[in-house]
Amino acid sequence: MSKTGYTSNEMMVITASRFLKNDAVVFIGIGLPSLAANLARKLHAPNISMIYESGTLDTKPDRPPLSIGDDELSRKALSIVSVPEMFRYWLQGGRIDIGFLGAAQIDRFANINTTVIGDYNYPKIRLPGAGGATEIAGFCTHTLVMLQQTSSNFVNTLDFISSVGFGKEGNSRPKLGFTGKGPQAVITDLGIMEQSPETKELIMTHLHPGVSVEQASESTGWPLKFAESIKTTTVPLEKELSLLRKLEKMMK
Amino acid sequence: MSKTGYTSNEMMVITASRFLKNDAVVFIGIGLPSLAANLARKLHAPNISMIYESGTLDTKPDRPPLSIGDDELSRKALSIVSVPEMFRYWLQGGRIDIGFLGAAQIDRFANINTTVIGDYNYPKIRLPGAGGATEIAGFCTHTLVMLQQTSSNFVNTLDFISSVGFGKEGNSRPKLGFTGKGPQAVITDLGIMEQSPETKELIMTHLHPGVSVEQASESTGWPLKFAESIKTTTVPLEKELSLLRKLEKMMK
Amino acid sequence: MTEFLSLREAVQKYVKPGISVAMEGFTHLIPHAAGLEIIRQKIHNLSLIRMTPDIVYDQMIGMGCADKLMFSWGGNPGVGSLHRLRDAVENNYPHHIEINEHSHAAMANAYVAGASNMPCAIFKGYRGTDYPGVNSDIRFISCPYTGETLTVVPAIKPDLAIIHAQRADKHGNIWMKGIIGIQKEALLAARQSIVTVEEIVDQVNEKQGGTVIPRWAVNVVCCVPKGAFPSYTEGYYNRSNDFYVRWDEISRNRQRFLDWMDRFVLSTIDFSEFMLKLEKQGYV
Amino acid sequence: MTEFLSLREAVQKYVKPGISVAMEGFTHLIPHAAGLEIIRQKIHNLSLIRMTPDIVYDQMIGMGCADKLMFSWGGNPGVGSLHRLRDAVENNYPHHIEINEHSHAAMANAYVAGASNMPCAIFKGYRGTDYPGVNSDIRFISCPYTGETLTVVPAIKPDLAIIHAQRADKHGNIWMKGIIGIQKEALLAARQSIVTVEEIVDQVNEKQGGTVIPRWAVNVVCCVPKGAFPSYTEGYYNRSNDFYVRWDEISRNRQRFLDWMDRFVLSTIDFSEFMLKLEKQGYV
Repeated sequence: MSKTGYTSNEMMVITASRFLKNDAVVFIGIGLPSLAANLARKLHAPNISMIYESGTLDTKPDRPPLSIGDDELSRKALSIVSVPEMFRYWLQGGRIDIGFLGAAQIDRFANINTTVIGDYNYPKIRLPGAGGATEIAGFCTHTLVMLQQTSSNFVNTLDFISSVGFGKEGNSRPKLGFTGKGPQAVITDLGIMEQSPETKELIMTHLHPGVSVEQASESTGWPLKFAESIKTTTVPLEKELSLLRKLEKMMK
Repeated sequence: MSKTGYTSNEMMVITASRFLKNDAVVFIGIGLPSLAANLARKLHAPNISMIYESGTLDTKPDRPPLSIGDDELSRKALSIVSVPEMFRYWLQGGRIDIGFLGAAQIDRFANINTTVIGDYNYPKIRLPGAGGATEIAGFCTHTLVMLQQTSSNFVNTLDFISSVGFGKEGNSRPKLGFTGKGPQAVITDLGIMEQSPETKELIMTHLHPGVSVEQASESTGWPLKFAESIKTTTVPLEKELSLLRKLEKMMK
Repeated sequence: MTEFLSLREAVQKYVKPGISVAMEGFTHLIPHAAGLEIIRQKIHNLSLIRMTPDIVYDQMIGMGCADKLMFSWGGNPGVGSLHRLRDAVENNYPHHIEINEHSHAAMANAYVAGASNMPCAIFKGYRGTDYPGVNSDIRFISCPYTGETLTVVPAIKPDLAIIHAQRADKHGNIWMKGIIGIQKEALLAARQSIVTVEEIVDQVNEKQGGTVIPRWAVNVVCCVPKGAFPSYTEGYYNRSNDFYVRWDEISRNRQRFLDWMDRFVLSTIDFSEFMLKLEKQGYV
Repeated sequence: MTEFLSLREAVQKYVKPGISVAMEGFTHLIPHAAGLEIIRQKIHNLSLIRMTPDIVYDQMIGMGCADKLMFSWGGNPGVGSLHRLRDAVENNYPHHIEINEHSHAAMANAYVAGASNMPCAIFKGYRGTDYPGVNSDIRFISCPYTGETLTVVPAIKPDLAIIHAQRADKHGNIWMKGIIGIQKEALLAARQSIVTVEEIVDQVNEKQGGTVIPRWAVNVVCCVPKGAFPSYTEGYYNRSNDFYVRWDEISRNRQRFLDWMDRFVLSTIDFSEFMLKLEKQGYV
């Protein structure tokens, strides 16, 4: 914890949770996205439908799950569907509003690598792979990307394109036939990035309290642009922070 | 009922039931096939698995159902699956041993018409159509066809090929890529037909007691051939008849 | 958000002349009440879609609601012909209807494709049959690995799906149990959906088995008790096999059919009055 | 007919060097006991298939059982990397393994195709990604109706599927409940199948929900209580999140891993002794 009274991870989770509206149908991976969705559900979005890749439609866990296969998720689900049904009817079928994505690398057009660092055949680091992310990125109406902002994560050129954000030139989605609109925001520990309608690349539209433009620039592997009127993210509210910490404690 | 003490329908059903072995997985339509399968299960094949197109896997109705959607079938099923699963995993997946087929017309190569009498676009009689029969005919390991033998049913040329028996020349199955071997027998009110290994067409191998070769010939729309040593079907046994009648009474 | 409407309101709002409508129910949970309400509201020029059109489509076709019919088996199950469907196809009465005929496997795969947002489905159907000669929608492609010829059919994507289910909860989540048929796929393949249910309860779940369809895939819920009659709703009432048999006699003759429809459907204000009248006349 | 064998007998009879094996379990009901028995019997040259290889495949790969791996997400769920898988891919230790990498959607569709006796599956995957460049199994075709480019993947048809379930009845019918994942498709896609279960009961059915797989799709049933540990079996025991965390430390170092496997797996005669030893050492 820093002198601000909250950690950068907490800032990320709280920022993400604010993006989730009450009626949203949200496709969630484990970790920070799961915390963000559970936080939103307990705060301002009680009717949110949480969908985990393992097959649980509209689950209402009492505690945030430890993995997407946590038995808490299946016990509290409205419906459990098979993996083919999840990927065919619900995801490719275009029935999910928001999908969360993580990344090992991201480029200026919000394309994502979760596959490999280095050469595919002779990898420096073999990552787990994309799993469901490739199609989450394509077929959820919107996506939210969450990751730490460093110059080695935010790169000029991805080692491997695992999932498409806005495509190679920043405008490939229509010709790829995706039903989804792509990343609504990239939420980092430093602020929020969104697509610029002009340059089609990610620009910094919000900085978290206390984060400087220089710090954000140095933590990005390409010449980062900023919105003309850059905003400061609202500092975490007391009720957000205390509930988030309660949720995290339940996971121990 | 004739002077033989049983009807020709009863003879057909009992003959069909004798084809069903104890471990058979049988795909059943309503009517005579359903009676035959239920009879076999109560007599010599207690472990038979009865599958109805409506989605019931291994159902054990106390009374023969009145339609494939009879609630008795779903109450007594080991498992109920969706229609897509039935046709994809179980039928096309090649997991059914025997499928029953009915017909409005059949040709010498056991191809079947259940679609239309007359021209397709200006039909004399519009029949219900093939439903599941097209793929039952293709993908069950064996099929059993049951229908009344008359010269207007057993025709030279079908008005419409709804389901394939042995194909146009009697040997098309391998090139059609079917997993099933085709009709094991065509069971009529006059006897049993099976495919001749030489001519590839249906020949009469059994006649029911009291049926003459002339009668069978006259009731067939093509020059019917007979097996060299034609056999007489075993007369219905008392226990077969009494049980069948009990089953039929339960359907009233 | 799922709306809760009366069946009359739901049909008024969603069933427009010219749209394609899939009213599915594979031997169970057939949405009869909805069909009768469409007849009552005299909505015509519909493209009807259903694997197993039975009495309810026979009624709609006989009353002139349909311009087109996509189907795979059109009979009165366990009884025989659909006389109104036959009269339309054989004699263009009350008018010509365009037929788009498939096999069960084709329609099942095509609904799955629709629910999956695919433009088409592949399977191994129709081999050696005359279907491809009468239905130009049936195409073939080669498997890129084995060279095997595979059959292609276009996805079914109805403008509207109408199904019947046991229960909805107060949020609009749907619970159905028993033979599930193709209803879930039909609903998910459609652009909009109406679900009639036996009752509305506080909560539904899968603990006692069955299938739950989440509220966000459902546009309208209508509470219509007995809404599947003469078909059945498992756990509520059995199939009226007797009515299926009687339909054969009612529908065989044009005038007899029209009189019956006038008396029982057009002269009743809704499904509950229809059922009451049937009961009084000894049909139930 | 379904056979009832001990897990040792089942593995001896069905797991032959060189075959392809799918041991599925999507976060739930993972057939861990079966994986350890394959390691105990030192069966090598396997083509392993699994959407989400986790600890059990990490163990098999680390012990040299696998020549190939088809997968779509290879990590320790909620924890991080699979160190034995990484060591094989990054450093060819204990030997080179051939990777066939897909997305979840691709493998799910490919299993469905396998279960449906199709040679391939079509879907809308991989668009705009680098997968097609590293996996030549990924092909494309045009939709014959819309011209849209669709992705094709070959069907998965394993020689053998191994899954874990809650119960079998005495005839070999299988009952599973909770998160069902891809197990039914894996079993039906495979030429042969082994199912380990928590217990064998007189009768199974769907009345209380869940899925039943009929006996005639199952070759062997083995009763292996706790057989999914450290994964879970709904209704029997919870996931040992703790063991997944400890596996990170055990597997990080080659020698530490080999010592651990020797001590707990190779030196125990079966899964129940393995579990006993784990308990004694405070792992459970």
